[in-house]
Amino acid sequence: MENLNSYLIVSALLFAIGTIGVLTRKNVIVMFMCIELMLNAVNLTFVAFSRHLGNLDGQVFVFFIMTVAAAEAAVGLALIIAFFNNKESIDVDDVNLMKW
Amino acid sequence: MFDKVWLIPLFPLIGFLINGFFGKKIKNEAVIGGIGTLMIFLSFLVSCGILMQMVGLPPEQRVFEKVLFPWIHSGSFKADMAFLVDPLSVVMIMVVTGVGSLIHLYSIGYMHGEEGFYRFFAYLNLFCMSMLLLVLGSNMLVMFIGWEGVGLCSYLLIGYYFHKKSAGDAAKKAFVMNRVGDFGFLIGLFTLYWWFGSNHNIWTVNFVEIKAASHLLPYGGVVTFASLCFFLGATGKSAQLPLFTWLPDAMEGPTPVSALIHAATMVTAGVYMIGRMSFVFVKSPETMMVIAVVGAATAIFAATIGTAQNDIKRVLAYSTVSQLGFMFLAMGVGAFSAGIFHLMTHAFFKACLFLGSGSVIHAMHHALHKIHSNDDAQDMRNMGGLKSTMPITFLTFLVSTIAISGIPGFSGFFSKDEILWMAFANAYHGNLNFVLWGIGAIAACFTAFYMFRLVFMTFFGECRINPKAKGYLHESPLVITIPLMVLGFLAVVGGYLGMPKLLGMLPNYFEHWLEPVFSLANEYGSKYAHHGAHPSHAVEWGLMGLSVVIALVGIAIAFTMYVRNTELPGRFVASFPTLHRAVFNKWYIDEIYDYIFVNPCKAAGQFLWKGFDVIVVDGVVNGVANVIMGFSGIFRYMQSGYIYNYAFSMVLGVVVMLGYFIFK
Amino acid sequence: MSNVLSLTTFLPILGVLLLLFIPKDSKGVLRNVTLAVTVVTFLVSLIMLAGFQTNAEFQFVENVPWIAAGPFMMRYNIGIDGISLWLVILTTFIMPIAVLSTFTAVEEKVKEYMVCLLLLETGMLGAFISLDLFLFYIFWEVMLIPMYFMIGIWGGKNKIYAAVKFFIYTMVGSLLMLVALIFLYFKGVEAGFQDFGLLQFFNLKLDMATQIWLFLAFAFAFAIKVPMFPLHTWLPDAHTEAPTAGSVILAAVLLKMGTYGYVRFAIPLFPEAAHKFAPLIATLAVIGIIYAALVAMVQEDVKKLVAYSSVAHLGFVMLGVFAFNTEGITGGMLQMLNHGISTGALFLIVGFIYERRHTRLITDFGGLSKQMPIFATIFMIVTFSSVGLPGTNGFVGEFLILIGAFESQLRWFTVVATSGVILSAVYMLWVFQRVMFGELDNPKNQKLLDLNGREIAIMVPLVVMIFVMGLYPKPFIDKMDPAIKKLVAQARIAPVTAQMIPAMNQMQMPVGHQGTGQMPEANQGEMPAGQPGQTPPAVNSHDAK
Amino acid sequence: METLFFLIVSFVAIVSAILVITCKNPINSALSLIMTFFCLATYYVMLDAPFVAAVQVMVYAGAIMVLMVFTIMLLNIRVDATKKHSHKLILGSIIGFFTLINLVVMLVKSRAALPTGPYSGEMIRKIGHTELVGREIFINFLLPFEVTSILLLVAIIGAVILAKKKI
Repeated sequence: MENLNSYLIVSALLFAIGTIGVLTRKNVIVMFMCIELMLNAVNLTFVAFSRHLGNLDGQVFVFFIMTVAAAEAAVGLALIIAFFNNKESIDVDDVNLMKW
Repeated sequence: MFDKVWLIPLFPLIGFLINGFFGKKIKNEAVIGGIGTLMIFLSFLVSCGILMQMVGLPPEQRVFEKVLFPWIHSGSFKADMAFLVDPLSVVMIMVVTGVGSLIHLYSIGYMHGEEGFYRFFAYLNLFCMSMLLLVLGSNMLVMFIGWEGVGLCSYLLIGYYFHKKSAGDAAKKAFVMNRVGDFGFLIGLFTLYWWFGSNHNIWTVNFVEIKAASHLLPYGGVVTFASLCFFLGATGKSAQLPLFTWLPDAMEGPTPVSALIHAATMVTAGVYMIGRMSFVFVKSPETMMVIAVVGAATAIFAATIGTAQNDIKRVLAYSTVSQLGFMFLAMGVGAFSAGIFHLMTHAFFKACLFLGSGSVIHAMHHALHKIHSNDDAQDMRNMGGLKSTMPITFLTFLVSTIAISGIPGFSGFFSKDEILWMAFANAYHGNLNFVLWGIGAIAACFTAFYMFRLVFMTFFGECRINPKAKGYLHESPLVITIPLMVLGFLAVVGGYLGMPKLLGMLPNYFEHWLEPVFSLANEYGSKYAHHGAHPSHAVEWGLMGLSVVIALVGIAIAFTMYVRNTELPGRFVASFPTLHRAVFNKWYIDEIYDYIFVNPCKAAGQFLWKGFDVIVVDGVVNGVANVIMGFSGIFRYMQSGYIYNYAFSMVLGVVVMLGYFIFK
Repeated sequence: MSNVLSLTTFLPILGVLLLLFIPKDSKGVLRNVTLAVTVVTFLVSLIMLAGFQTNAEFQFVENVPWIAAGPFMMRYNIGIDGISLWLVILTTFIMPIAVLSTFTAVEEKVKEYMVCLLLLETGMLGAFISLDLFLFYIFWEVMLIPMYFMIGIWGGKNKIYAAVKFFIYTMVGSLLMLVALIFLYFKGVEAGFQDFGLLQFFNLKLDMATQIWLFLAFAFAFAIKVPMFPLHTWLPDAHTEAPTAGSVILAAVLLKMGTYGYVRFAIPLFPEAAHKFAPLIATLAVIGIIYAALVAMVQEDVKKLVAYSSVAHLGFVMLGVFAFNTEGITGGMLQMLNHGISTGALFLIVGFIYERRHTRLITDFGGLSKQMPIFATIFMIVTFSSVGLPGTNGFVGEFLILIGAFESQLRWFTVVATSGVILSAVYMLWVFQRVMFGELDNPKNQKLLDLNGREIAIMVPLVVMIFVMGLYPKPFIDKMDPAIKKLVAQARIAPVTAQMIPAMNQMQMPVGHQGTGQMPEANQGEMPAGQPGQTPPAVNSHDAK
Repeated sequence: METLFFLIVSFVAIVSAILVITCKNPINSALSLIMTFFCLATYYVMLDAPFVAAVQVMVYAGAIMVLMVFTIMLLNIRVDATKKHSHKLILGSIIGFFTLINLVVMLVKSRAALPTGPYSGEMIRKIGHTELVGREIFINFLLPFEVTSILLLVAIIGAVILAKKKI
């Protein structure tokens, strides 16, 4: 059984990759996916700790994170579609109305 | 009758209110004029009553104070609306109400046909009220009400023809100059009040109380400062040397105004004030010296300008300034009663002269108006030969001119000669009295010269008026000539009231009458006046004779130049062009004042406003605003609207914080 | 009867509620209702005046706990004494006149304008009567908002700039005051006080250093409001842009807030600091007088000229207040009332000709006195009241200020200030002459019609007050005298060591001197030629205690 | 043997994660993301959490990624536009790198607490993971469970309103 640290290192790696993906990619959907990736990295840490600590709270929490991720995905994609309808592109640079 | 004294200023006030509010509706000139004249005449009657009652009393009981109501009481400062009746103020109210009534009567005729008739009489009554308040005031504050009140009325009356810009300017100039004098008056008042209060715990502005405490005043020191300030106030009001330029311009107003205000009453306020506070002035030898010197200087200075003027009223204006110089000279040498006596006689003959000139101008204006020519009705050059057409005016004018020139037998001689003699005899200022007497004598000579020059140019020789208008010249109506005759009579008789003791025919009632008022001052004065040998009678006779000769010389010069061969003045002017031009332009005093005071004030105002206010203060305020705007400009880029910027800064924030906590 | 004060203050608010029910476009009803409300407020304040006993205590006091927020305890503590009585009466007296003057001036958004006016009245009254420092601060701010709107919405050309400038100027000052207020509160808590009550702070002894800082904070806030010399540039802009009624109230009452602040808060709370800064403030006041007079002389816009003239007048008031003796402060208080009346009247007059000609430039006028004689007489009377001619109200206040200041150690300041009297005559008469005298050449001027009934009704009470206060100021002075004597006692720092002067002379002592026994600081008078007379050891206020 | 298998799975997970962010075509990145999800599922199994693994596969791989792919297809996005924000790339990666360092250091330095919970590895295998998790959810975490259901409801309504042109 691998000890806890190796799982944590893997989740850290995944999380970092997810962050880089969010910051560098221009395509909104890919950014979306990277966010999903980051969430999963966190799930991994949760499960790893719950296994290590021996209580299941971590895993219950994983379920909640999943529901949130699902909700977020739904709303996010709806947004992307709505945005696409009036902007004809999903390039993140075109989303520049969010200012005073 | 004494406690009825408050009626005197009340009547003109009622006249002012009636004419002021209902004048426009009454419209009938006779009624308006009647009300105005009646009111001042009632005051005259009350004054006569008071005079009669006072004559009956022994000298020491001749002081009566009537308090009407408490005016300003705050902390230790007490000022009531109170009147003081004593020989000096009785003389003044007699002069003011007497001459005032005659002038009111005269104005009914003179102002006939003017559209602002009711306004004129309202202001004239208001003026009389203010002058009476000034004269009757028992404390410096009530006197100050009258002081500024007459300034206001002279502003209103000079600016009577308000559609004329020159009249407006003259009125403003008069008021501002008076205001400069009031500034001095106020500072003097404060100094006296403060000094008495802080040193002797006597917090008072009341004349009687100050007189009682005047022995505490030191010689010189604070009294010099206070009396000099008061003297500044007097020069402002009585048009003495530094502040006299407003009087000649004040001739813009109608002639009765010039007669009443700028000859008989208002301008004498300064002399009266020095008389009223003689016990303060006399306590400082330096101020007495200044008063005497300024008086003499003004006398000679104004006399020189008077010789070169062509406007009949301007000549009389300068003559007034010069005669006031004489009065101040008398006050300066401690001859207070002589000064007041000259004030009274001057009021008579100068009022008569002004009214006479008024009737001439009235006739000239009437004639020129008929032929619609716009020659100047006041310019002597197109007058002449009016002797035959206006006999009464001519006669009264001649009598007053003789009086003012100081020919024996007429009032001017007694009062002016008394002043010259006192200037010589009262050794207040050491050997300065020779100089003072000399200047006085020369000024008297000039006076005789320009007065007779005026008479010869207007009444003698051939008539230089526009030929077509000659037919319309005729004597002024009775309502104008009656006051002339009365004043002419007074000009002659007035002098016998104060016959100098030397001539001995009549006792010097006037000096005796004012003796109690000035006794304290003379007593203080005698302390420091070094007692040189009191000049003998022979010297007095000699000087009197000399002054008569000087007057006759003046008249002779005028006669030769303006009657015998009339081109002499032309040649004289040709030979001294610059001198003539300087004298004609009033030694450029007005231009100098503009250059020293008026323009710098305007420039300072402009500079302060545009420079300081707009650039400095607003600059600072707007500057701060712009700096803040600048900063906000920079921060604006933080909110670019691109999502990744926000994400980027969020993650950056997290990383930095984590890093801080981990590596701390 | 006891809560007549609250009634007077909050009656306008009831008026506002009433106005809300009136439809927007029935302008006539709106105006008359507002007029009725302000007149009723004035009557109620007259009842209060009648019930006012002439003594030094605060009367009609209402003290009710109000807010208890954390460490702070605020009470609704109001009351008036001699000093604030007349300012309240002035406010309620001016308001109906101001409302009457807007009948034709403001046409659009009349309802909001009337609401602003009534709110303004409550703010002002509240500030004058509040004895709780925090309550005073709240009313001080409440006052700003309606005024800001009146300038900002119904103003002239660059009204926004003027409104914002006015608001920021006063706001900056009042923030400083708030800081000082809270600091003072905590100083009070140390000494065992529980709330912001003003009276207890009077006998709170503070050391010199804190006094200086607190005094500076308060003084700065009030100096902006007065306005004192360097901080006055908001006034001309605010006045030129404000509508007539707005600038009348701004001149008549809002400016008095500053001087009232000094008299009520700055001087009694921090006497030593007040004495220390007296020469500085006197210098600023005198500069203000001369500076404003000179600048007023060259103005082209009549309203700006009148604005600068009120800067000069208030310079006089400050000089009087900082003389720390009865005459000076009485003169200052009187001059506040006079300035309210005469400058209020001047602004109304400017408003009349502005309504007729829609221009304020002096050059556009000329020779009006033939065309509008009644207007000419009223304008002349008000000009002479503003110049301070004896017999009018201006003179009484000015004279007392000058004589009070001359007695105190501000002697040389007074001499310079008195020259302000000349300058004020110059610029007022110059504008009077350029507007009224001269040829009636401008065709537009020839068609101007004289004042109608309403306008005369506006001016008559003011002209009457000018003469009443000028000729018989005794009732005004008597009502405020005890309060001022108490203030002078508070403001006197070191007990007067000089023994009373025994030099009684034989002349009967003018009655009343011994009685009051009030001995103003007999200070070393450095007259030009020295002073041989025996003077008591001078209480020199400059050497720090 | 165990660690070898772990290493292989980790390697595959990392590579597919990198692929997600590097390949041009969104479809490819979607597929590589699904691959990552599968690796994670195997992790969960290795950590004795088979139920979580199952749910992970169903929810993420099944539902969310399908939705993603569906959106990509719907909006038929071609290959990424060529305009590259070079500065974004460098900056992004630097920040990412720092995040990594932070996390790793933090995780390594922090001493994990001692096992306290009652559920040891073999107990889960004995009773069955799903039953245990189910008991856990419906006993201690009932309220959060209900709240998440509301959350989902809101998300559904939101998505419908946002996406439809006119309601």
